[in-house]
Amino acid sequence: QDKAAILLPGSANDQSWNALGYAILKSLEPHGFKTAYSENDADEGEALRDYAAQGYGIVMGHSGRFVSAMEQVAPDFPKTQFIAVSGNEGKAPNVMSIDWNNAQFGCQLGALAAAMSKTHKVAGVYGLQGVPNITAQAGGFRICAAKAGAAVTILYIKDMEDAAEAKEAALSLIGQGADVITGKLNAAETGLVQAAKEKHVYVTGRGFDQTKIAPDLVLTNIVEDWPGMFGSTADQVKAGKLFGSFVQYGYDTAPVTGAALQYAEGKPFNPVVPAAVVKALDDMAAGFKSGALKIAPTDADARSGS
Amino acid sequence: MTAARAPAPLLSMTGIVRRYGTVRANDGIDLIVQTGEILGLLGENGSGKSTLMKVLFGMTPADAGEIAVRGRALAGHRPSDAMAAGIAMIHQHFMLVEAMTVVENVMLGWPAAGRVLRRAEMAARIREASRRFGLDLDPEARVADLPLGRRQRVEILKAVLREAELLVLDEPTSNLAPVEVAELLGVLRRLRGEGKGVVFITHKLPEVMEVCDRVVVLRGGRVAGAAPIAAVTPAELAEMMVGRDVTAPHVARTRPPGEVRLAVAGLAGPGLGPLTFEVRGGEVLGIAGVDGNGQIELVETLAGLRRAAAGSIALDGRELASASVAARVRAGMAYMPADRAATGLVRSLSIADNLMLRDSTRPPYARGAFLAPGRLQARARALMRDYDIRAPGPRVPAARLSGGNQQKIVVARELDRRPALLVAHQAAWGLDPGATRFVLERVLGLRDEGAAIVYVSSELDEVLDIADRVAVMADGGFAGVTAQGRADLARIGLWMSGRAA
Amino acid sequence: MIDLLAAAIRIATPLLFAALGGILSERAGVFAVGLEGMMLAGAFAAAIGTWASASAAWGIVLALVAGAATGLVVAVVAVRYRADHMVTGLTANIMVAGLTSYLLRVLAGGGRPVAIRLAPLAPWPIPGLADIPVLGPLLFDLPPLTYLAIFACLALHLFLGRTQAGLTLRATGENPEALFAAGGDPLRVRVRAVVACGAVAGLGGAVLSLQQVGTFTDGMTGGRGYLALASLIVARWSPPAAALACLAFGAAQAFELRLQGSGVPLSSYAVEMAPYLIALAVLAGLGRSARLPAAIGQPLP
Amino acid sequence: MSAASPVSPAPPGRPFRLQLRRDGLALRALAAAVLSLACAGLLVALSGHEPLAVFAAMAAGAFGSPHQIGVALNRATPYLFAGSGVALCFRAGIINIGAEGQIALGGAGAAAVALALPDAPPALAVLAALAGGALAGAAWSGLAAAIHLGRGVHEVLVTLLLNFVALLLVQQLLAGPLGQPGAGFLQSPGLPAASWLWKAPELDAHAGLAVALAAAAALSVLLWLTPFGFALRVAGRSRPAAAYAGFSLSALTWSAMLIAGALAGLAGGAEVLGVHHRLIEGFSSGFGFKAVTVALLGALEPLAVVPAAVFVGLLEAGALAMQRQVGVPSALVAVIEGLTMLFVLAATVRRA
Ligand SMILES: Nc1ncnc2c1ncn2[C@@H]1O[C@H](COP(=O)(O)OP(=O)(O)OP(=O)(O)O)[C@@H](O)[C@H]1O
Ligand SMILES: Nc1ncnc2c1ncn2[C@@H]1O[C@H](COP(=O)(O)OP(=O)(O)OP(=O)(O)O)[C@@H](O)[C@H]1O
Ligand SMILES: [Mg+2]
Ligand SMILES: [Mg+2]
Repeated sequence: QDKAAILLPGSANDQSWNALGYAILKSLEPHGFKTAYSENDADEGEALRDYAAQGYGIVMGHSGRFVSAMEQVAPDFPKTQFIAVSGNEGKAPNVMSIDWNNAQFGCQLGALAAAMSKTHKVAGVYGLQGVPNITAQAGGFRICAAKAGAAVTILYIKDMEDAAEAKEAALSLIGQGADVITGKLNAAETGLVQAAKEKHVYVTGRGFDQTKIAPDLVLTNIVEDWPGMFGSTADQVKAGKLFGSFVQYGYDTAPVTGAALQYAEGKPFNPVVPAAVVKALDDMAAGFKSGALKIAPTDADARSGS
Repeated sequence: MTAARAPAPLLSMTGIVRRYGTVRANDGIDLIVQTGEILGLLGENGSGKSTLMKVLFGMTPADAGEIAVRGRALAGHRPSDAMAAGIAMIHQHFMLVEAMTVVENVMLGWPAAGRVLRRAEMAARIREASRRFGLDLDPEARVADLPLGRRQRVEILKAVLREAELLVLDEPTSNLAPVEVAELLGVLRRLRGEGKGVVFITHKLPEVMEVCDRVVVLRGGRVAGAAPIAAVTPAELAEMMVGRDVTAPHVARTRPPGEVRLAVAGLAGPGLGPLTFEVRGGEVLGIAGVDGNGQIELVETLAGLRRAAAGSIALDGRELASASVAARVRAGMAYMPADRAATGLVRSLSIADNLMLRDSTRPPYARGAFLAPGRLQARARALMRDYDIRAPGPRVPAARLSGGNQQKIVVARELDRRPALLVAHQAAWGLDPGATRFVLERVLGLRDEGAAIVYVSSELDEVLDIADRVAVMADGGFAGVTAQGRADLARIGLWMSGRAA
Repeated sequence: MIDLLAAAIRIATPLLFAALGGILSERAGVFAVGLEGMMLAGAFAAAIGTWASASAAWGIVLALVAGAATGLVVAVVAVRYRADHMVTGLTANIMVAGLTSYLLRVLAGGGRPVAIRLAPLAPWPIPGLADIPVLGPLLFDLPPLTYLAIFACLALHLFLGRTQAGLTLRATGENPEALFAAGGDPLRVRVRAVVACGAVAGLGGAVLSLQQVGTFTDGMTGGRGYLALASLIVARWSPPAAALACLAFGAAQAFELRLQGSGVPLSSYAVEMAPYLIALAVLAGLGRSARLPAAIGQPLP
Repeated sequence: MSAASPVSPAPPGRPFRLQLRRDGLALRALAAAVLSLACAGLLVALSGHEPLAVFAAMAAGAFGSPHQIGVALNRATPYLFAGSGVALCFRAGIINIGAEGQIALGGAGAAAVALALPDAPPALAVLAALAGGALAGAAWSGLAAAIHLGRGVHEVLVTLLLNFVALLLVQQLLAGPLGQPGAGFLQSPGLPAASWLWKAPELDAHAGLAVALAAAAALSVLLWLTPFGFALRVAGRSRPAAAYAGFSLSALTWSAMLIAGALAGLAGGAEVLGVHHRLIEGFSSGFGFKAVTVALLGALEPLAVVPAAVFVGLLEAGALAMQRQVGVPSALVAVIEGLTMLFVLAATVRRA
């Protein structure tokens, strides 16, 4: 039987990023994989080595942080495919990174936020300033919200797991007039939604779970389609092909887009979002798909402050 | 109480045994105290007095023996039981919380203070009681800010207010000025008058003769003798305690004072001076005075533990006022601090380590950049022999020695360096007559080798015994200096009491 | 400004509970390095208790119990067995972090990670007072545990200063031998103080999980126990001063978020140092006056 | 020294003393081990696994092969480095809990030097990088010492608060000058191979361990066989006595802090040069606090810190491998670690 394992950088119950990693792993079971995971592993190199030695054909690391250790371990296990989830580097022959195009979705959220804001002030809360996929989403958000005429403020917090701190950050932004909040956090994402709920402003989340907290205020979620991204990869690995590259999914790689805006199952937006706005966002997606629209946020776009 | 039977004694202790490892601190001691009696408990250092009283008060458990108060056996072995039975104790080291005020210390653990503290009421009671016993005390003062004499008043008030039937005082006079001693003895008499019993531990025979009704002498953990006070002389008591003569030493001077070795000019700092004085080689300058009049400031400034605000300290012509402690030691200055528990010794370190405390960077203790453990042990053994430090060996922690032997470590270390100047502060504090005599003899021996000596003590007799000249400190300065010794007692008394705190 | 103060109060609330607990422990002579673990245990128990019983009251009770249990572990090892306070506290923190995370999976998730969702405790406006402009929303429209924190602060202040038990506790931290000689039992006092410390700090954890975010996530206290420790030292072990110190920490953090939002040309990492640097600057400004309880960290004789 | 009390009858200030309880030590240690195993077994059973199988996996993870032993030794190395420095500070009565930040910065220092010397020959690159780590760690502890001595802020607070700042500083460095442009994570570029620590074949333990052992031995000699060590020991037990003995308390504090900081820096450096081969965000998370535990477990005796560090290394390596083999939640690792240490502490080491 084929085996796949994942290393989670945090705790699988963070109700966000690591929980997603856990879900990814589970999504491989229907593809015929026996699975294992390990959380908070203090010894990533050793863990990778251990799983590879146990005969796991796919060993995933659920963060860009694992690429480094993978590059060290991979040469000793040429038959194992190492995959860094949301990394952005690969190394031939068997270390690859997969991610989705944070910039495209960040941009859509920016346009949505600007359209839904009455104060024309919108804001985002993120962690780990300078990490590429954070820069992509935060920068995409700023570029497109600003283009739609909103004033944008971005805050970074110390710990993507600290919901109380995220909530404080969101409350401070709301206090300064922002009435649509977004962000890319892990366990802390809940804090954003709680703050929005308390102050009755719109917010975007990272999963249906968060829609349930405040159904009338969550506009949409970026729901990541790791099963989709992994599906083809895993099947190919099973077939004996190894990758050593960075694969980024997005609207331009349809049908697998890597992520999707979803309010609830099969429903992209909260009913409060006017049809015209939905149409504009769909047009945007089409633009990304056709290549007519391109976006490449820089660190300056993702800067903190306004 | 029926007339037919003699009333049970206030306290009876029978067959008390307390062992510390192999040491039998108490080895079958019987003790009886009657109501309205002051019992003097005597014995040389380490004879087991404090241990016996700690057993009585429940501070430490006994290995064997029985304790009865008014014929009723003590229920348990904790201080709370002893206090319930009407026993109060003033410990050799005070049991006060320094960071708290007097009234808080009095209320601590006292049910009458109320679950919700009745602060004002207690303060009033303290004022009232301190008037009654002539012990002036501000209930709101912080204990840390009080001189030792005042702290002792707090301890006494605690006992008095709780209406203790039996009061135990473990060396209460060691740190008191003569006036304060007289006051304390007055308080004890008053308590006796009220029908209370008192156990009074002291090394000072005149106090015993003055106030006690009866004495019990311990030696080596056993009762060596007991007598009504009228039936003994001080010399007999001393004989009973140590089995030899312990009168003041008369070490014949082998040479006259020489050149000036220590010259202090305009020395001043907070609570000190300005002071100007000289001490010659082979001369002892005794400094008397009530504690808290600048003695600690003077000795610590001389020793380098406090910075002088102004003035100079020249030793053999070398200016040391701004030199470090280490430089002063190198220049030949020795210092015996009063506070041997915290400063003079590191009680948890071995005897050997304590002997090298101030000389660890020099031969024989150091060899190049390293210590020489072998030589340390050898040297320590030699010093223990020379200075009669009684302990199983040089590796024993200093804390396990009796007070007298601990002090001998300090003496050995400071004198063995053959210093040019010795600054000694309360050098015989808490020592029995034998040990006191030993220390004084050694200091005089150093004098005869030509060292300059500054001998500071609140014990006037001791100062008079040893000094060539006596200065009396008051308010940080010298109230007067005399070379007349006892002949000038009247003036000295005036100087001391004139500005006594 | 009001917004900043409101944020400061929110951030300060969990810190204050922990700091009050720490004051109990340190005043009794036991270093309160285990606050982090006690808070975390409280946060966990509050969430899981509320989730299991559907009643926040039970959650709060369980938070008290779990905090106290952590305190008991520290007390047994550090007080009864005289291990070092500092290391016992640090180790307890490690253990509680593991245990909460493990129990969450085992008790609630059947070995799987699980998400607990609770509605955060709503504010309790005090009728009449809550409508006062400015002060009303700031002080009289707060969630229940915040009122409790203010009450606990005053109660602890009175307890320490005005009662025999408080006097006894302080004496244990200053000179346990003196208390023993006065008929007290320093061992019992210390054990009780540390257990109480755990219970109160546990409430601080409950504030986080129950009142602020409505869920428990692993390690959600995120170092707040250590910040509480810093606050109580800044506050010189006085409850009212601890409230001020926690508010100051809260204000510093709230300020940091607003500073970032104002677009200073610094990276977020540099700006996030602000609360710690401000704390250091305040401490340095206060200078040498800090005097630890004299017998803190020392084993009983 | 208070001017008011001429003769203080109070006990010496802040004595710091740890002792191994010698009476029945073996029995107590055994009881501690059995109890922690029993508790851990209970917890394992709670999750529906077979305790014996779990323990077997743990033992295999710790001792199963030379490689596993090497893994454990690599884990022990930073604890040994930082722990022996912490022990020195605690001996001197300086409660330094700043190892966490000093380790992180030590890693940054080592990485910075290694990256700055891409063409240096191997021996030089390693030495220079290690020196860079030691310097960075010492600089950070020196800052703590300066604030503590200069402004009288309690050292626990200074070192604690500086930990938070140090971690942010490392993140800042990784987001800026030390970062690898375009990397998927906050990390530096890979370090030149010349700066990697040599690894023992078979064991795969890196040379950091040897350096740490040498450092612990040197510290032990320093502590017991030099006047400086004597001064430290005196200062740790009685500050008034140390002043009386002529030791400069500020000089002692400076030296102890700088030595401890340098050692913590080496801990970070060895981790970066020996294990990760790059600086990566969070590489040392929790090391500093555990180093304090290890130091005290080793009764503050640098040589005894060696077995304490190896013990914790084996425990962690075993527990981490166990969770991968058996699939018990990893949190159990921390629980077992915490439990064992608490039991061992209660049973063997006490303050005196
Ligand atoms: N805690 C202890 N541990 C070990 N030995 C002790 C302890 N306390 C006292 N001793 C020993 O018991 C003996 C009696 O000591 P104790 O303190 O009762 O003497 P003392 O008569 O009060 O002397 P001093 O006049 O010096 O106060 C001494 O040999 C002392 O070393
Ligand atoms: N490992 C050692 N190496 C060299 N000398 C030592 C060593 N251990 C102890 N010594 C020396 O022997 C003396 C007595 O040893 P002991 O074990 O009683 O130490 P201690 O002073 O009680 O300190 P601690 O209890 O902190 O270890 C010490 O003070 C020291 O000078
Ligand atoms: Mg005595
Ligand atoms: Mg020892």
